[in-house]
Amino acid sequence: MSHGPDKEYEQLRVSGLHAFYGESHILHGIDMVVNRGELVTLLGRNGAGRTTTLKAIMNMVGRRTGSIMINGEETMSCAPHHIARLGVGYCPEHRGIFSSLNVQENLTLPPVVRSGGMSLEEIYTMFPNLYERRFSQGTKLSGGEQQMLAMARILRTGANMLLLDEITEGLAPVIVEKLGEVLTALKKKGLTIVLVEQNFHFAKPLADRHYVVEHGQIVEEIRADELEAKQSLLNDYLGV
Amino acid sequence: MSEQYVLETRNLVKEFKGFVAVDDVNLNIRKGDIHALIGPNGAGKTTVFNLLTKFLIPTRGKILYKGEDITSLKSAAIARKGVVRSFQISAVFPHMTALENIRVALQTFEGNSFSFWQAGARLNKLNERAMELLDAVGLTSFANTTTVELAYGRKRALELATTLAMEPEILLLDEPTQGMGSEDVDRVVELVRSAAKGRTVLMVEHNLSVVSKLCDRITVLAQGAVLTEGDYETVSADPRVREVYMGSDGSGERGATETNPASAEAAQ
Amino acid sequence: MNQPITQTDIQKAILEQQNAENRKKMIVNAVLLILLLAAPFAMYPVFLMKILCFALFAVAFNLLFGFTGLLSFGHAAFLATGGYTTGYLLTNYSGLTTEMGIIAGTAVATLLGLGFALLSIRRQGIYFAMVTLALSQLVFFFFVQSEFTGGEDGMHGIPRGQLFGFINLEDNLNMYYFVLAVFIACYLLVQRIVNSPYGQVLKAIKQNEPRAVSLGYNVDRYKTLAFVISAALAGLAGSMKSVVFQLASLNDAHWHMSGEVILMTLVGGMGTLLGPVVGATFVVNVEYQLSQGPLRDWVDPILGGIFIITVLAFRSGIVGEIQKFMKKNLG
Amino acid sequence: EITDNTVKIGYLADMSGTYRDLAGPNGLKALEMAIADFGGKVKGAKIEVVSADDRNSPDVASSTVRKWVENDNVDMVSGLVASSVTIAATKILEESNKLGLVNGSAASSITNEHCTPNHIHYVYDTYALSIGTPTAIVQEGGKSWFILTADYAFGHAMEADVTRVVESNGGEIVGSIRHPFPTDDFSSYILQAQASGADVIALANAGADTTNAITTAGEFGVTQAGQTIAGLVVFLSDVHALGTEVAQGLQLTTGWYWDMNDETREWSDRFMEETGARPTMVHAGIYSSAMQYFKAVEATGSDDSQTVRKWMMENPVNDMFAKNGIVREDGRMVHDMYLAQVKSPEDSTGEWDLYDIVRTIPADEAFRPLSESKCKLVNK
Amino acid sequence: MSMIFGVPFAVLSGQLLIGIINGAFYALLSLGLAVIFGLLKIINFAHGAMYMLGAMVTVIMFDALGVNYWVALFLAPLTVGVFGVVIEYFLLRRIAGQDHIYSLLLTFGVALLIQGVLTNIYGVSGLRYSMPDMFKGGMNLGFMFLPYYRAWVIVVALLVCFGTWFMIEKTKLGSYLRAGTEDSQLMQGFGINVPLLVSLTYGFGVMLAAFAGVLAAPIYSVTPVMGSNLLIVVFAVVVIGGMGSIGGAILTGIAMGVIEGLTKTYYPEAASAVIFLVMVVVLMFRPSGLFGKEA
Ligand SMILES: Nc1ncnc2c1ncn2[C@@H]1O[C@H](COP(=O)(O)OP(=O)(O)OP(=O)(O)O)[C@@H](O)[C@H]1O
Ligand SMILES: Nc1ncnc2c1ncn2[C@@H]1O[C@H](COP(=O)(O)OP(=O)(O)OP(=O)(O)O)[C@@H](O)[C@H]1O
Ligand SMILES: CC(C)C[C@H](N)C(=O)O
Ligand SMILES: [Mg+2]
Ligand SMILES: [Mg+2]
Repeated sequence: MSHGPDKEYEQLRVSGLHAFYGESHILHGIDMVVNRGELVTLLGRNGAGRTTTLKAIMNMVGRRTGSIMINGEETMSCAPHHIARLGVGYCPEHRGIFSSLNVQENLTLPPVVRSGGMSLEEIYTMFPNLYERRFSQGTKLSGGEQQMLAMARILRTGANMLLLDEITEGLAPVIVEKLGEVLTALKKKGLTIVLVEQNFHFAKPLADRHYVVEHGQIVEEIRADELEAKQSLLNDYLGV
Repeated sequence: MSEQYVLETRNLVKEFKGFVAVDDVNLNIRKGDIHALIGPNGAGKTTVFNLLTKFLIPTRGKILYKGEDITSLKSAAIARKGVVRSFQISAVFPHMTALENIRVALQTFEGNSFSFWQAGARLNKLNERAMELLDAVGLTSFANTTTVELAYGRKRALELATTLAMEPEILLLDEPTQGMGSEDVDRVVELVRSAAKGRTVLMVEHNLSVVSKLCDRITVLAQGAVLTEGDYETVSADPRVREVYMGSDGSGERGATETNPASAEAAQ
Repeated sequence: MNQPITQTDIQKAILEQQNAENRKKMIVNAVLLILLLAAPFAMYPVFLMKILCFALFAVAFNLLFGFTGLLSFGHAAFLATGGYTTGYLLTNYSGLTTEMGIIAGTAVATLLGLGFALLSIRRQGIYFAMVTLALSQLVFFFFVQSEFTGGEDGMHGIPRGQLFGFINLEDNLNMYYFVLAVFIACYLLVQRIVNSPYGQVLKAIKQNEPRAVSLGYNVDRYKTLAFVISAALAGLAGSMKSVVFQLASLNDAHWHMSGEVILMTLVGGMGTLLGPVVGATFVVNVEYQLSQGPLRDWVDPILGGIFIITVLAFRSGIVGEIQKFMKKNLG
Repeated sequence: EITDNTVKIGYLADMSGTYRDLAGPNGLKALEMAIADFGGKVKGAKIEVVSADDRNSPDVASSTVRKWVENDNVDMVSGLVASSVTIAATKILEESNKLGLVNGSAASSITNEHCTPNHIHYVYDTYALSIGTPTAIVQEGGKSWFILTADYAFGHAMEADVTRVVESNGGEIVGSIRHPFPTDDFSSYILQAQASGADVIALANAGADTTNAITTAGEFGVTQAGQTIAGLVVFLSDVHALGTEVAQGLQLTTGWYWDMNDETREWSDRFMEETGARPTMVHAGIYSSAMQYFKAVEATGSDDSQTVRKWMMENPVNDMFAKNGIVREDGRMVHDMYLAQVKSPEDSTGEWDLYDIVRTIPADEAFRPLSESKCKLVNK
Repeated sequence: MSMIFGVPFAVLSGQLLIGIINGAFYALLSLGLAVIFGLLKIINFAHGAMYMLGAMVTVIMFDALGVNYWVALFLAPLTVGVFGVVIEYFLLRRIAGQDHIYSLLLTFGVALLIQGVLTNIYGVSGLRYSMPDMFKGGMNLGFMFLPYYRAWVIVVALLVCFGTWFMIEKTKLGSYLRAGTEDSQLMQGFGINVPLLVSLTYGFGVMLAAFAGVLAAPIYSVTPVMGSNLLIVVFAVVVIGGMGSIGGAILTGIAMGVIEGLTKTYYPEAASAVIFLVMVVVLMFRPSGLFGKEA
């Protein structure tokens, strides 16, 4: 692509999203918009509903109402596998490494949904640990290695919108740093990223905007350039 | 020499089908210390924990506890000696109340655990001590709540209380703050600090701000072997550690709080 | 702060709750007891005894499965061993009183249980189930081949004899009250075990075994004890059954019997005290009633249908579902 | 004299398992035919039937019969197929002094060491079966025998009876093998039997075991290689299942065959109308024994087991099932047996046209003489 | 003639060959069971019934429609497979994620139901199915007479086993299957239609059983209960091989056929017990079976 990504193109629009696990009502009307090439974070305390928001976008929660448009297409009635085929890559909170597959099989498992994904070599260069252990059983990796694998896996598929849940969890600081570089590069390539992070230190320099989630609702939207000004407000929300 | 160390490993090795996960590790944990084990992912930290508590069998090497060789003891026996671990994923008895969870631990010392003919009411005398422990971790009002219904952070607190009920001499904690928001992290730091009074703690932790606040001594593992050892200052200044673990800015911190390691040290 | 007061308050509340639960249990037990005492006047006593024997068998099984989390697929071995041993002794040694025969049968089943446990207790999950199945198949093979069991023909004409040498068990009512007494004693024992300090450990092991290990429990030993007690009670059920029916047969040793007790327990509600009793009553009744009526060719398919429905709609079993319902609607 | 003015009959048989087709639900039909033919009443007393599936389990049998006699006032139990069931049932009948008419069981021990004054063994037994086929085959020159035995009491009894007959006729048993009960795959045993080089391979088993063994023998070319298969306990339903193509030439002993004479054909036609199948010897026995029982009750005006049994011993059976069949004091009903051979497909004119009767074995030759009996009722 | 432990060499080799033939059946059946357990975590107690259905359908199709053996070889497993998909869709799907024991109970119920209904319709004496003409007869191997049909069974069963193993362990589809059973939700999130995959897998597993049933039809008596005794033996085979291990199920199946064959020669009474003895011994030393991954 010779010119930068079309910042005005609306990749994701969530409106009035409610979600339920059985009897319990978790999301109470989430509204958010993410444009192509943007990186936004969802911040909030434990249990605020950030993971649930991502899962709801993937149609992986019990029941949901409202509207979710991906690339302008309404997806409320789509099965999860259709949503993925729209170019959405999801990296779950609990990693989801498959123990019956070895590292390489895990890595090549998700079907390619679009062209332009990373090649296996690129991935191995980025995460040498994975290369070294590529024939081990997936779940025999250390906690952090599994986290790398979970992230690397969706970079292959060519998905152009990534939903990333706590990807720095349990990673050594060096690796976290490297992940930061990766995300920056992906952004440059025009990928849209929704990042759920506990580690604000990591998210801060990367994000264009931040949404603060509390009790299943978006309570605040903060642009990167407003961060200084709204720091104390943010600290309040995050209970710091 | 040995008296000053509660827990030592001598040339500890663990191989998985030819892959050396722990390579000739000599750990010396001083009595009363909070000792951290840090290192890059896959360095072998969890494996060392598993070896110490016999969830894995060492390929070679020795484990000494207060000078005594415990390499051949089984998990349960090691726990009864006072070496007790917590788990990376929360480990509670989900369908018991918080109080019952603690009583299971306290019961170990009652010597009536095989008494299938005794009335359950016998255990009521443990309630007092159990409540004290729940209180210590701020769970008093959840005593009668079934554990599955507790929030994640509270489960971890309960687990810690259960572990403390064992009156451990040495406490092994594997990433106690993993998956917690900054609020909970601070709570756990306090918990560990108070739990550590009069005991020894060995913990694995990636959150360097926690490490810097809590730990007296740090061992850095890399590729299964000990890279260096020392206090936070020394270790964090080591260029090799910065390279393999901490990264360029060296702070390696998490959470929204920007804590200055130096001031944390001073606070102790 | 007045935290100590809060603590004792909570403690009191907990004790109070325990007592309330105990009272509830007492009432249920009392009602059941009255029903059981009166039952032989309304129903055919031998049939009632059959139910009681199977109920005891299911209770024994449930101690292991429902309360310890170990699925044994070989419990028929104990039922049969108890039955054959008692039958053999009572038939061949006329000097023995009935209760001595029963005690001996139970003892042999207990020993066999210990043997099973030593060989199987370290296996996990489905492998545990399969080792117990395999061992019980070997026991089955032994019984088929042994002369003393009468092989396929079974062991017939076991004398009921005299209890303590003077109560005539040929009389169905005497026999019934004897069986009932043994059943109640065992039921209370299991109730006690489940709530005992030991029972707490079993519960812990069932819910999170590695954690129990890390708290210093040698779980294999606890499991072994549970297995042995369960085998003993199953053996006792078999011994009683052989005396009631004056017959011991391969039926009791067949793997179908091991399967049947699983079904009884699940249909009644595993992990509840009363569940296996209700389940055994239900299954024995259904099999019996159907085999009498016009649907008798359809016993198997109907049972099959019942299991399907149980699994799909009443997964916690009859008692389990009632408990759930009560919790929901009566607080 | 007739208790509560009803004659209550219990029909106990395998309704769902291995022996379903040779007795089973159709046996109940045969029993009902007898009641209808008798007019539904004896001496003004109503005849009632209860029935149950014994599931081939002595356990079920014992509890069912116990309940019938203790609780439901059943006077007579008919059916009784598997030996284990029969032994269990007759033990209880003896205790409560009721009557059993054993129509399906084979083990000759039922009127030998297991005899009781409370039952009659009606149709056939292992002794009678071993007289027919083995004698004929040995006499035709089949001198060396290899026996495949179902590894349980009935098979053992059969094996012992056959061995005696073969040896007394100058034949020789060159080997035997006991297979688990039941067995699906006989290839290994057939192979061993083939390797033994015996003239005759005898099947001391029943039901599915027999049909399986015969099918496998066919596949392995046993008969082409010159060996003879001798089925010892073969029912019409088995042959029907095997088909004439596989079973042709098979020699067997039977107590009765539907196509022997007009009387048998007349009754079988009625049976076929009711059930859609031709009767086995067990079905016929159930009918015949029930009729004889009703006659006894009518004649004596009592349903007391000893009175009835005494009458039945004094009055020979003369009906479509047997001519001059006599009930002995050990409870054995002795009557003529028949040696039959399965027709070839070309000779068979219909689905159920299966046997040629080769020889009649006279009653006094067919059954174990009282002089050899170990039954406690026989005073020597 | 040379003897081995009192048994002529020729007889012994014959028994070995018979053992391999039976082993091929075990392999086919345990393979289906292992696929279903390994991939779906369902303990399929209806497996014996599906084997029986394969044979019954073959016979019924022949009697009613004159469908010949070769067509039945495809059509019968297909019919049973579709039936399996229906069962998966309406019953098993509802208990996905529950404890194993429920799938065991449910499928056991299904087996009882199918067996009971068919018993009431067809009786248990066995239906007749004649050997296809081209398989009549056999070859003399010197030490034994090998019916052509048995030879065919070995060849085709091994081919099917190998094909299945290859598909599951070595192809992309196989890796989807393996992964889908661990976390089906996540697999869906990757864009894979997991529910369909699960239905098809169950259908495929029971198809293997039904295929064995068709192979069995000409040589065993076809009855509604023909599968019920086989069931636990096949379970034993799967456990010895290591639950969920596809290759393990195949190799163990054949090995057990041989061991059973040898037992039938030396101590026939124990033939039905020997597999369980082997199982106890194997699990003593290898807690997760011969080829099982550690738990
Ligand atoms: N499967 C479930 N069933 C019922 N409740 C659930 C389930 N998963 C999550 N919840 C509840 O939903 C709420 C929101 O959870 P969510 O995982 O979205 O939080 P989060 O913001 O991602 O927090 P965290 O930092 O813990 O990951 C919590 O209260 C949680 O207890
Ligand atoms: N059971 C096993 N089999 C094979 N390899 C294993 C096994 N357990 C761990 N490993 C390997 O051993 C190495 C050390 O793992 P370990 O879990 O101890 O790392 P760690 O230091 O705890 O890392 P992290 O910080 O990421 O949790 C890793 O490379 C891992 O892949
Ligand atoms: C031929 C069979 C119906 C006989 C039965 N096997 C018996 O035990 O007597
Ligand atoms: Mg989350
Ligand atoms: Mg780790």
